[in-house]
Parts: sequence; structure tokens; C-alpha cells
Amino acid sequence: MMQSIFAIQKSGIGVPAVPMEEVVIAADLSWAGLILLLPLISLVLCGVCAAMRVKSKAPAMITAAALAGSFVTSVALYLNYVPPGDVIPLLDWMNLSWGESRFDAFSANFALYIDSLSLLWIMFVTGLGTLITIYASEYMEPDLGKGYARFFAGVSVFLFAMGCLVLSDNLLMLYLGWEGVGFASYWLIGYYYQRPSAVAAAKKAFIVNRIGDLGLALAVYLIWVTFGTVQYDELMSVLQANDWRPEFEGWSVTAIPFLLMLAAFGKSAQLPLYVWLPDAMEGPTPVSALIHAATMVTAGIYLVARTYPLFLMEPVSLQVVAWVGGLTALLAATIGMAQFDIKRIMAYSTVSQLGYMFLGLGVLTTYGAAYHVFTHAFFKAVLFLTCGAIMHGFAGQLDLRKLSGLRHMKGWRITAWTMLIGCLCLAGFPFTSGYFSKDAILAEAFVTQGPGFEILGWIAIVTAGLTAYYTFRVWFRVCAGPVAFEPGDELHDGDAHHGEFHPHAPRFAINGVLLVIAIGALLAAVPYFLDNQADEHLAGGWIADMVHDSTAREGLPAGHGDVDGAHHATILGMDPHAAMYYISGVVGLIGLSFAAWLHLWRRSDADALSRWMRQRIWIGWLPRAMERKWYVDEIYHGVVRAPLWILGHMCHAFDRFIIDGLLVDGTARLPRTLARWLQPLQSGVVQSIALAMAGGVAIILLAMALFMQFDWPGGAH
Amino acid sequence: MFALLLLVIPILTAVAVLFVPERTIRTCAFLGSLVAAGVAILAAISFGGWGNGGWGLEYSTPLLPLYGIHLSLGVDSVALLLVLLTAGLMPLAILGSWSGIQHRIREYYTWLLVLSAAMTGVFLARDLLVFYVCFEFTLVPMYFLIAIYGSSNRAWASLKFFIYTFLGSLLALAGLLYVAWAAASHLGEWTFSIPALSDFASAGLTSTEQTWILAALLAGFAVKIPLFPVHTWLPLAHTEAPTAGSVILAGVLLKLGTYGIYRFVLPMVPAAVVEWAPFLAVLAIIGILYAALICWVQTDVKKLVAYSSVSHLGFCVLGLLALNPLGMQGSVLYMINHGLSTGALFFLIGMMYERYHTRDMGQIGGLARVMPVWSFFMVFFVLASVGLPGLNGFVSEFLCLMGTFAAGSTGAYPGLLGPWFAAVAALGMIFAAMYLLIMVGKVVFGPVREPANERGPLPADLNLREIIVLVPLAVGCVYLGVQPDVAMHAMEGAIRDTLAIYPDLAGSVHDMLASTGAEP
Amino acid sequence: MTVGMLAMAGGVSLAHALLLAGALFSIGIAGFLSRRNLIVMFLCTELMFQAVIIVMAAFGHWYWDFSGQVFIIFILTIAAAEAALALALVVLLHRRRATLDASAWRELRE
Amino acid sequence: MMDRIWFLLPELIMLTGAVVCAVSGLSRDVGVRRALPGIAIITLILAYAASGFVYEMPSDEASVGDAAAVFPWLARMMIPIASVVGVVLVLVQSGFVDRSYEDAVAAGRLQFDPLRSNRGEFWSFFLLSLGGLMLTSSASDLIWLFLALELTSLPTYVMVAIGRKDRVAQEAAMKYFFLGAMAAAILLLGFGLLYGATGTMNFAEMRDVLSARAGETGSIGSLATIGLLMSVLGVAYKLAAAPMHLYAADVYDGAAAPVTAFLGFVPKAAGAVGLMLLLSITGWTESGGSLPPAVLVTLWVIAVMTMTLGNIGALLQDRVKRMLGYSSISHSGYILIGIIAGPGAGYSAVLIYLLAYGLGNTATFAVLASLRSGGQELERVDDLAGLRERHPGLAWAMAISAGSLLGFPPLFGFWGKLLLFIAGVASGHLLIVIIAGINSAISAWYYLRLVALPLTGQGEGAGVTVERSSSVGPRYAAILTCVALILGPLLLMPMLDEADHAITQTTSVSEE
Repeated sequence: MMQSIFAIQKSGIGVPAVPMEEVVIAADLSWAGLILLLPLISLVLCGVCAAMRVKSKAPAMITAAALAGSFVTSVALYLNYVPPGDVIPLLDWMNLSWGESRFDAFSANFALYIDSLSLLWIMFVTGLGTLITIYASEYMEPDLGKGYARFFAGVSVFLFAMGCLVLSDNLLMLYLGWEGVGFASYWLIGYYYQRPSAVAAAKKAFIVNRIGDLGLALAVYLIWVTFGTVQYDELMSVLQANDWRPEFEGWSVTAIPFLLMLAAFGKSAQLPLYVWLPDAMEGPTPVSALIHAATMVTAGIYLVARTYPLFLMEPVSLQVVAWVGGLTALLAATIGMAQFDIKRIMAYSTVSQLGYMFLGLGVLTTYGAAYHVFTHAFFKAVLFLTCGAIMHGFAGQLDLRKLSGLRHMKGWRITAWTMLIGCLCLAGFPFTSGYFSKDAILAEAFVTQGPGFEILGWIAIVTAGLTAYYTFRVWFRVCAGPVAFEPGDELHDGDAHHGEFHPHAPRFAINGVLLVIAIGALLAAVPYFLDNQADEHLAGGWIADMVHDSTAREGLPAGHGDVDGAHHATILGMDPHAAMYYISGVVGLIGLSFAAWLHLWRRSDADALSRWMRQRIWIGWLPRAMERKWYVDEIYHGVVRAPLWILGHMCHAFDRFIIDGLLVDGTARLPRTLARWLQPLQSGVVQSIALAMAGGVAIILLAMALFMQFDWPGGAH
Repeated sequence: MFALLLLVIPILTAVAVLFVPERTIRTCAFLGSLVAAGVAILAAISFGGWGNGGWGLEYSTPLLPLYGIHLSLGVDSVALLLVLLTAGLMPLAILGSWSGIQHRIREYYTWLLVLSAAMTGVFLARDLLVFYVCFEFTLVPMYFLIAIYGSSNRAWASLKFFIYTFLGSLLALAGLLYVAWAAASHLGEWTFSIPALSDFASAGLTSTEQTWILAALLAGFAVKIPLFPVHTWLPLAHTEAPTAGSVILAGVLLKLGTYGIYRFVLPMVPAAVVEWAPFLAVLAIIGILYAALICWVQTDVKKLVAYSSVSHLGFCVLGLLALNPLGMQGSVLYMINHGLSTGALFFLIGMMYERYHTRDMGQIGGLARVMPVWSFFMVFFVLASVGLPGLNGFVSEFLCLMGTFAAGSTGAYPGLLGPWFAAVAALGMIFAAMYLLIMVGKVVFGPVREPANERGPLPADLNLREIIVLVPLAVGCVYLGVQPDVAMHAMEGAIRDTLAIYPDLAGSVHDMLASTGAEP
Repeated sequence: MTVGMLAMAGGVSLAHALLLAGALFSIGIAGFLSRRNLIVMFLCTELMFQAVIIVMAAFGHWYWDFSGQVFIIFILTIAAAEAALALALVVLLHRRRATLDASAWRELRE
Repeated sequence: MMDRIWFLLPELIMLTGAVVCAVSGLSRDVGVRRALPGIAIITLILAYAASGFVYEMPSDEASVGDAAAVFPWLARMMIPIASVVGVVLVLVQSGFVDRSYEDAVAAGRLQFDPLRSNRGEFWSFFLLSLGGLMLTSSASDLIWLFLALELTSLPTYVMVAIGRKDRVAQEAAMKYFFLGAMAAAILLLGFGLLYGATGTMNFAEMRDVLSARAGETGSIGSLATIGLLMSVLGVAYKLAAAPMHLYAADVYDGAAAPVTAFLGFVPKAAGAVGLMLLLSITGWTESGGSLPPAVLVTLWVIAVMTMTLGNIGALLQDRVKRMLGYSSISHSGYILIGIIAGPGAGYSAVLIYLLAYGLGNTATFAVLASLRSGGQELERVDDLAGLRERHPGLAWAMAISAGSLLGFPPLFGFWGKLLLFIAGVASGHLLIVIIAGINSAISAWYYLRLVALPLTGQGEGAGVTVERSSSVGPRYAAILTCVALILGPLLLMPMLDEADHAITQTTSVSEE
């Protein structure tokens, strides 16, 4: 049974199938390699700084400059961009060949695949990377001369790996970037390496990501075996031409998207692999902002978008993506509601928002997912960076119960107001960027037909309300209300004067970056209203343009005026898109007002509510479970880690006692044991020796006489 | 002539070391090994077989013409790569034991150099008996290195190492002699030339004979690799061996086993290999996972790395058994990569041990603060070992698994392994990350814990000599990670030659599968 | 049965001689294994030698071949040499231990 | 007949040397008495030269060698082997007989009394026994073989007894002698039955009779088989092969180390050669024929038992000579592989192996003979611990010889064993080769003690002070043999040619 992109229509999820144009090889654009080279150079220079124990801010400057260079190069590449894109070969990596056919060769090189999707990603990655590096140059000040260079080296590694991931022209280089960002994240989460929790979190992040990587690796194998190539351009033309290995058609076509999904869920912290992301907050806050909110965690969305045609070949896979995304969004939001650590709340909100993005991918709107990635990158960066500023100023204090009224404090106004901007966007407050990008996904959940997609849509709407609630819970608690604070336990040298704690407000670099990104978060709504350049039938403005020339083009929204067959669904009697503007706005406001009631106007009510719930058996488990993250970590520990650990000990014991002790040493002991048995023969008495000898002779002679066939009379004749 | 030089220079240096004044021993040994490395590089430059298969650097003189035994040397590109690895590791091993070995240094360097000659001889051999003599002789220097310079349990470890591998190789010898005899009775005259015997055996032996010979050869090579379940000598030997001994053991000696499979098992008994590949692959996979799980619960760092060798070499065997160029090139590359990264890990552990006299993860921790340079290298090589893309381990591991995954789907090559084998084996990637990162997390990161006993005379962090030991390995790791093509193109022809007999067997494999009702 | 067959096969005299030799050899070996006195043990070996001599003589007679006889001479010579050796040894041993019990000598054992 | 006498020139030289030694050992002149080893060496060299001379004579006989013998050229190979190992053995044994007596005489404490001196006898027995070994190789009939074997062993009984004047040596001599007498009786009975079965004593004629009978009835007959089996078992005593090996441990343990070195080689070589000759009567040659199944199975079982019992027995030993005694038993098992492999490759491998083993064995005892602890011989293996710290050369010699006995490349022992294995495989006895391989691995266990203790031990046996013995001969012997073990393989090519020649030249048909 042949399945192809065209076969999708049968399954009811209609997508237009447009043949793709050929991508050209453009060696003359090899200056684009600077995007990857500059972070590498900065890595080396940071390494030199670390080795020379430089005590100035040089590493930050170098890194910021390098990343800015990368950003400029990316923009220049965008300006030079001609659809449908280019492949820019940089360096040979692996080329094996043992025959004529495509299946008798394997090749994966360092080459850049430039299309609009990769450009979209690389631009916001490098742009935000630059800004956050500048922010970090101030944030990391206390570590000057200690881990400062190491930190920025890590950032450089991350940007390099992320560049590889986004720009690669084949799955293997993507894999390199994929593991590379995982490693960078390990590096940076474990930055405070003397804190055991940070080391454990780093380890957890790497290992959980490895599980996803396993999926990616197997997917790469399967893709190569099935299609004979791992390069995107070839892969796409193979798919177009239905020119793959027929014997692999059935199961491998089904398996590929699920394996890719595993990878994407690992990297983008979806169920069931999301557990590492909240722990990753052990890293310095700029890292959380850059890697664990804005950029790296969106790699999963990028992967799915990049390999979208493979997902389209197996419709069930996209349905799974949608459901996993939706459920993750809800689950993480419920956990986020019950946390007190503002960074963790943001972390769960990231998981939740990533869930939205996967929901978008699953309901066939790569556009919505990409747009949400874009807006989320800005507003979540703002939120994290403000959290970081607070943490920085209050000696690591992150408990929202111990901070209050920040907006009234001197020097903290910019922090408070930029945080408000971030919160508004996250909560989907009408006419903020988050509002538009979220709606693009929500609406599509009602439009696209799939198993229970409507329920999924309602789940997403409820989640939107919860999001608004927990977001403003943070803001109202921390920034509004009366001024009150307790310092955290990470006192720096300059913090305490005469035994009294003075929070030190952020200075120029932090404030400047906060402002810039906050403005960016607001402006992220603008692309929605831009005209479509590539195809006037499309809706969605610039972002849709950026998805249009890529492999993810099948998930683009058709124009609003264009009432084609796909848009027949209605919600509350309205066109879903139109309806969603109202519904999500209202839901957001409801969440916001709950937050305002419980955390701004009558904070005591919140405690009363919590007490009330905890005392009721029928509902008491809920807040507890939410606070304990639905016991997912414990479940993993009990179901996976502990059994494996026990198995490890069993294997070790087996190795020591059975294989080595019993089999090896036992065999080695055998000759000695045998010798001990035979020792009585050597009693030393001449008669017994003689007896043994004569007995031996007799036995041999008798045995021969009995068992050999003698012709007795044949002797003397 | 290069071949003879490669063999003779270490021996001459060893003899020289026996007689030079006490103070110049190390220098002499180091220079000798450098010269050997230089000659190896010259040999590599002059070698004409890069990429296109065939033998080079040939040298032959009769030893026992009655039995057709010749001192016949020569390399194909795979062997030459391993010769380069050996010659390259040797100066580092000598440099690395500069301060670690304080007594009986004359013998120490003699043994080290003799060992290098023997290992080189294994890779250079083109005659069965030359191979066997060198293969066997590697035991002696290694035995002494462990028995004289090892830790507390050295006597038992060296004995076990010796007898275990000796027994295995004697059985392999029996198998090889059988092949030689079968060839002699078929050809009418004795020959011990490896190519001639391979040509004969692959076609001239029945499948029953091939199966038995496979068993005999594996008795020798599987112990050396070591393959589960004959691996238990290795952790013991590694824990007891001195640093350079461990480095050489992991770096080169284990590769003698996989090289033996490459050189003898695959070309000589193809039918048996095809038939038994799944079984052996299962053993390799059990080894990968089993050893990885054991690594997880180790507290002795060196033992952990030793078990990780068992796990890693499982991938290498899997790649060989994939019976296609992908897996095999990955596997050969793996041999080199494992030599670099695990060798370096043993160096690092040795350097730690020299300072703290313990390898117990429970006693030691947070060294990143005390020894940042050491920690940098530790993390670097652990990552190379974990298989981080961009470093060397990744490429080979990836190709081994890919070859396994694609076995049977790569052109005309037969293969009974397949996706499931690769999928299960790939779990080893996760486990590797787990145990190695746990180790790093304990030893390098976390709060500082140092054992009570005072430091040795060494400075807290690595000195220049130690850095010089590690840097070439690190450079090698990066280079092979970024430019694996250089090595892979180099070995391409030789591997194609080795596999050339397999496509003919594809038909019989399908018949076999049809008869057993299995599906490819 | 054996006796009858031998008799049928080779005639009475040979069979008798061989039986005698067999009996002598058996007595010799039984004595060697059971007696402890060194001299008696040596005599038992002499018995065995004599048994062989009878075998040789009988077959030599049977084949009408002299080499059996020749061998007998040499066997006797060797036996004489051994006797000399044995006696010397016995004297030596007796001096050391003042006993001729073979089982007194059991220092060399496991 | 005179032609044969001519071929016996080497043995005659040995005999003459023995007489000279016996006489001059009684001399009151210390110088003359000290020169005895020299005389022995000269005798051996002369015998070697004579063997070369008579066999290379430009005559018609030269092409076939000693035409009356079963293997006309075997003596051409065996005499050099015996001489070479003999020379080393002389060095090992030099100066140890009557050492305390001679020391006392030299110090003037005692008057020299020819009746109390054993030195002359010892050396003459030494040469006689070696002469017996040489004679064995040229035996052409049962009488000759028996006499040669007895000539080989009778002197060794005496040597054991007088080599060391203590209780255990005499006990060893007693056991050796009495058990040897029993074995000789069994051997003789076998000979008698063989004679009865064939009606002739001459090997060539026996072969004709038996192969004719085998041609008619399909078997050589049960009387011949039983006779052959008994003869084989009798010879097994000389070879120290199971089940006739049980004396070996005690005797080797009890005798003085130099004598043990001698026991380890000379009777064993004679036994191996005797076995080759005995088996030739079945008509089994390189070109055809086979052993009767009963004999083959017996040999097979004996070989396996011998090597296994020898090796596992050695595992338990703490006393070094006892351990080496067991090791020597196991080597008989390996030699039997060559015997089983048969004429041609198997026998020539046996010859090479005899040389390799002889040198290796002698080397270990040379080291032991070079060492004394508390005025006594070294007893326990542990006494060797840390030998390297005081006597590095001897420690290395011990290690090299143990390595060679273990059959470790590239030492001589390895090549010997390799040739045996090749022959075994080539004759279709793969299984026994595998068993031998496993046995080699077992033997590594105890040989490695001989390597490890001297070289890596920290002097755990420090309670005993180990010093060098006063005579230098053993040390030279150790050095010489170790050099030979290392460099010997270089001469392997001509030696193998020679051995092959010695074996493949057979008297095809008897003259009658």
C-alpha cells in the first residue's frame, strides 16, 4: 500500500499538495558559514580567556560581538534570500559509497540548507542570543574571573550547535546540532557545578535528551534505509517521486514519524520526557531564558516542521502529536499554578506553551506553531530575564510569597513593567503578540478534523485560562501589592551592608536588554498584519511567508476570504478564527481576574482557598499533586531508574559471582580440584605406587581386550 | 622494508634501554618510540594502498620452508591505520608513565617497547604464524607490566589475564592450524600465508568445518575483545594495571581481537559468519547493555572505564558483523577512536591516582575546583566516549549502529542483523551517557572531596608533560570527529576487498532463511 | 578355555611353558605388590624376569630360533647387574634406617 | 657386520670416555679429579664429531646411514641432540658430586680415599647412560633396544643414589629402582610376547611378518597387540607416561637437582625413541600403514592422561623439583602427540621437541643447581621469590626456561610444540591438539609461578637466604641454555630438515 502526501486527503486531513521547486547548490554563499564560525571563534577565545584567567568582561564582549556578527550574517542571508532556497556546502564530513545506487552510499556533510524556515529560526536565535549575552555580561558579574569565561564559552557552544541544528542540510548534521545543544545545555545547567542539585539537573537533562536522541538516531537510520538519503533536498525529491525502497514501505513509513516525535518530545520537553526542563532552572537565568525558553526547546518544533512531509505520510502520527501537545499544555499549566518558585512557574509555562506549539503542528498549522515559537521566544525571554533580574537583586530569592510590590521599589520599575508586558503576552491578553499566535493554533484545533480535536480545542482554551491565571499570579504577587521582601541565600559580597540586606537593582545592560526584548515581544504581533509576499492566498503575514518555502508548507493557513473545503467547521456558530478572538480573550480575562482576586486584592483568600481544598478529601489530593508535579519524577524514579539501578547491581553481582566466580574461576579451580582427588595416588609408599602402576597397566590391557575386537586364536600359530 | 623497520626499531630501542645509563632511560625510550612513530608515518606516506585495497610495505623471508612458514610482513590500509594508532600511542604511554613509575624503570620501558613491537607485529603479519607469535607474545610484556607495576591485587590479575587469553589463543591456534592443514592437503603443499589461507578457506571448507573454526577463532579473539561472557578478566586487569598498561590494553590490545575478526574470521569462514552473526550480535548487544549497567553501579573509576570498554567494543563487534561497508568502516574507525578516547581516560585516571592514591568515587569529588585543566580533559574525553557528535566517538558508533540497522539492505551484502538489533544496541548510547556522566558528576563536579592522605610531589593540577600527553589525543578526537572521511576513504578499498566474498553468499543466506522460515 | 585354545593352537609344550611363565609372572607381581621387605620385593622382580625367560625360551623353541636364547643370556646379565645394584641399595638403605620395610620410606609424598 | 660397528663409533667413544672417567676419578690428584667434567665434555664433543664423521662418509652406505637400523639416520639426529643436551648437563652437574667431601679434602680435614670417592663413578655412569640413549636410536632389534634402554636407566639409579647423600635421595633411588625393575619386567614380557607373535627379534623382519599378517587377516593378531601394548607400557616408564608416571614426582623430588635434570631428559628421550622403534614393527610408515586401533587408542588415552595428570599434579606443588617433575610428565604427554601423529611430521616434531624440552628442562634445573639456601638445595617454589633482587641473571634464566617449557613464542619450546600441534592436526588428531592446548593453558598456571616469583616477587621467601652455589658450571649452563632457547629457533630450518631426513629414511624391506 503506497502512501504519499497525496494519500493524506483520503484520511480527511486535507492539505493541498504543491510540488516543490528544486533547491539550488550555492557555493558562492559560503560566507554564510560565518554564522557557525563566529561562535566557534568566540568559543576558542573564551577558552583562551579561561586558560589565561582573564578577570575582565572580555569573554562577554567577545561572545556578544561574535553572536552579533552571526545575527548580522543571518540577516544578510535573509536579505539575499531567493526562494526556494540554497544549499551551501561548507566542509566534507562523512561520505561512504560502495556501489552505484543511491542506497549504496551514505553521505552527510557540513552544508547549510537555507530556506525561509531555517532563516526564521536562525534570525531569532542569533538575535535573542546576542541580547541575552549582553544581559548576561552584567548578570554574571559576580563570577568574573571564576566561571565567567566558561559561561560564555558555553553560550558560544550553544549558538554554534543551534546554528548547526537549524541550518543543517541533512539529518546527521542536525543530529550533531541536536546533541550539541543538549551538551551546551548540560554545560550551562551544570554551570554552578559545586551545587549537587545543578549537577544532577544537568545530568538529567542530558540523559533524558539522550532518550530523545536515540529516537532521532533510529529515525535517521530508518530514513536512510528507506529513502537512501538523509539530505533534505534529496529526501524531498525522493518523496515527491515515490522513489523509495518498496520493502520498507509499510512499517518504516509508520515508524519514522514516531521516532522523530520521540526526539522532538525529548528536546522540547513534552510528555513523557518533559521532566528535565523544570530542573534545568538550576542553570544561570540567562541560560534559562535563552536555551530553556526561547531557542533550544523549540528545536523539537523545528524538527517536526522540517520533516513535516514524513509526518504527513502517516496521519496518525500528527494526531498523536496534537494530543500529546494538548495534554502537556494542560498538565504543565496545572503544575505551574501550584508552584511558588517563579522560575519554575516560568519553566512549566514553557512546557505548556511548547505543548501549544505541538498542538499546532498536530492540527496541521505549522504556521501557528512557528508563529507561536516566534512570539514565545520574545515574551518568555522577557519573563525569564526579569526573573533573573529579581534573582540577581534579591540574592537568589525566587519564592513569590517572599517578594512583593516590586514596582514601587526604586530601580525596579523597568523590571516590573517589562515583566508585565511578558505576562500580558503569555496570558494572551487581547492584541498582544501571544494573543494572535495562540489563536492561530486554537482556531485550527477546531477547524482540522481529527479524533477528538474539538475536545482538544476546548482543553487548549481551558489551558489558556489557567495560563492567564498563573502568569498574573506571579506578577500580582511579585510586582504588585505592598513592598516586602526577604533575601535569598546566595549572598554576594556587595549585598549586605552592616548586616542589612539591600537588593541591588539591575543596571544598564540588564535594563536595556529587558526593554529591547519587551518591545520586541510587543512588536512580534506586527508580522501577523503584514502582507503575504509569497502567495496572496495565504493568511498569516510574514511568518506564513517564512514557512511557505520550506518543507513545512503543508501546514499553512489558507486566506480568510478563501472559503475552501477545509474551513467548514464552526464554533458557536462563528468562523473559528473569528470566534477564537473572542473566546480566548474572554477566557484570558477570566484567568486574569481570578489571579487579581486571589493574589492582588485579597491575598488571604488564596490561602483560605488552598486550606479549604487541602482539608477536603475529595479535592485535597489535587493541590498536593499539582504541587508535587503530578508525581511524575517519582514515577520515573520508581518505574525506570530504580529497576534499572537494581538491575545494574544484579548484573554486577551476576558478573562477579556467576560469570567470574562460578564459571571462570570455577573452571580455573577445576584442575586443582581434580588434582586433589588424585592426590591419594601419590601416597609415597612404593607398593601403592606399584599397585597403581600395575593396576593402570591391567586396566588398559583389560579395556583393550574387552573393547577392541581381538581375534584370540590368531596369536601363535 | 618499512615493515621490518617498524618491527625492529622498538626492539632495538628496548635493547638500548637495557644498557643506557639509569638517568637517560626514559629519554631513550621516548626517543625510540618517537622514531618508531616517525617511521610509521613515513610508511603511511609511502603506502600505496590507501583507499584502493591491497597489500603494501611487503617483506618476506623464509622461516620454515618445509611448512611454508615465512617471516612475511605487509599491511592493508586497515592494518596500517592500527599500526599508526599503536605507534602514536606509544610515545604518549612512555611520557605518561614518566613520574608514575618509580622503581624498576629499566625493565618497565623495555617491556613497553617490546610490547609495542609485538603489537605492531600483529598488525604487520601476513603469515599466520608471525601473527600468532606476535599475538601471543603481547601477553608477556603486558603480564609483567601488570604483575610488577600493578596495584595490590596484581598477582591474581596478571595471572588471570595471562591464562584466560592464553587458553583462548591456543584454541584459536588449533583452529588456524586446521585451516592450514586443510589447505595443505588441498593445495599439496604447506602454506601459512594469510591471504592464501583466506582464499582457500572461504571457498574450500564445508560449512560444518567453518562453524568449528569460527568457534575456535572466537575462543581466541572474543576473549581478547572481550565479548560477553568472556570479559571478566578485563576489569580486573585494567584495575590492577599501571596507567600506561591500561592505556595500551584498552588502546591497542583489545583491538587485536577485533582485528583478528577482521583479518581471519570474516575472510576465512564467511558461511559460518553469516550463519552465526545473529547469535554473536546478540552476545555483543548483551555485552553492550550488561556492561553498561554494571558501569552504572561501579564506585571504582577505573573499573567503570574498564567495563565501559566491554560495552564499547560490543558496538565494534556489531559493526563487523553487520557485514556491510557501513558497519565495517564504522567498526574499524571505532577501534581507533576507542583507542584514543578510552586511552586518554585511562591516562586521566592515572593522573588522578598519582595525586590522590584512590580511584574511589566515594572518596573523591569536585575536582573541577582543584584541577580545572584535568577536569576539562576529563569532561572532554568522557564526551568523546559518550559519542557526542563532532567528536570521534560519534561517527564510529553511529556508523556501526547504522550498518547493523541496514544489514541486509545495503546492496548485495548479506546481513541477518537488522533494525531490532540496532534499536536494542542503541540503548547503550543512553546508558553510556548515564554512567559516564554520573562518574563525571561525582568526580569532576559537586562539592570538593579529597581523601585524607597527603598529595604526592606533583603539582595540584596537570603539569606540562601531562598536558602534552593529552593534547595529541584530544586533537585526534576532534580531527577524527570532524574529518572521519580521511580515515574512512583510506580504509575503503581494504574493507571492500574483505567483504568481496560476501555478496556471493547472499543467495545461500536467503535459502537458509527460507528454510528456517525467518524473514529478512 | 584359554588353555584349550592355546593347546590347540600351539601344542602342549608351548602352552604349558606359557602357563608356567604366566603363573610365575603373576606370583612375581603379586609378591611385589604385597610384600614389604625390600629383598623379597627384589626377588619378586627376579621372578618376573624368570617368567619372561621362560617365555623367550618357549617361543625360541617353538620357532626353532636362537634369538630367544640369546635374549635370555642378556636378560640374565641385566638381572645380575640389577641384583648387584639392588643389594648395594638395600645395604645403603638398611644403614640409614635399620629396617628393610619398604613402607618405612615415605618421606617423598604429597 | 663390521659396517655396523663402524656406525657405533660414537657409542664406543662414549664407552671409552666412561672408562677413562671411572679410572681417573680415583686419582689422588685433585686436578685430575676436577678435570672429570672436562673429560665428559670432550667425550661428548668427540661423539658428536664421530657421528657426523661416520654418517657423512663418502660411501654407498652413507646415503642410507646405518642400514640395519629401523631408522637408519635417526642416530645421526639423536646423537647430536644427546651430545648437546649432554654438554649442558655436564655443566649443570659439574662440581656437585662429593662436594662436601672434596671441600673437606681440599681444606685438609680429610685424606683422599679412593674408596670413598664417587666422582669417577658418577661421571662414567653419566656417559654410559648417554651412550645408552645414543644406542637406543640405532637399535635394530628387541635385544638391542632392551639393552640400550637398560644401559640408559641402570646408571641413573645409581646416579640418583649417589648424587646426594641424604635420606630422600636414597628413598628416591629405591623407588626409582624397584618400580623400574617392575616396569622392565612388563617391558620384557611384552617383548617376549612380540617375539612369540612374530618369531623374530629383528624389527624389520617383525614388520614384514606383521604387515603380511595384517594384509591377510586385517589385524596384526591379538598376541602381537598385547605384546605391543605391554612393551609400550613398559617404555612408558622411561617416558614417565601414565600410568607409569607415578614414580616421577617422588624421584625427581628426591634426587639432587642436577641429577633430576638428567632424569628429566635422558630416559625420556630414550623412551620416546624406543617407542618410535617399537611402533615401527606394525608396518606403520610415513607412506602408509596404520597403528592397530587398540594401540592407537591406548596411546591416545595415555597421552591425554599423561599431559593432564602431569599438569594438574603440578598445580598443587610447593616444592619446586616436584613441580618440575610433574611438568616433565606433562611433556611426555605432548611428546606422545607426535608419536600418535606418526612417522614423518610427527616423529620429526618429536625429535625437535626433545631438543627444545631437553634444553628448557635443563635450564630450569641449572638455575636450581646454581642456588643454595642454607647450604641445601632450594626446596620450595616460594624460595625463588625475589630472586631477581640478588641474582637477576638467574631469575631471568628461570623465567625464560619456564616460558620455553610453557611453549611461549618466540622461544624454542613454542616451535617444538607448534610442530607437534601441526603434526597432530595434520594426522587428523585435532581433538588431542585441542586438549593439549587446554593443558598448556593449565600449565601456564604453575610455569608462571616460576616466572613471576623470581621476577616480580618481593622476596616473600626472605626467611631463607638464597645464595649462589660455589660451582660456576650450572650458571654457565643456565646462560648457555637460555641463549639456545632464544636463538635456537633461528636454526629451526636446518634442524627440521635434518629431523625430517632422520625420520623419512627407513629401511624399506629386510634383506632376507
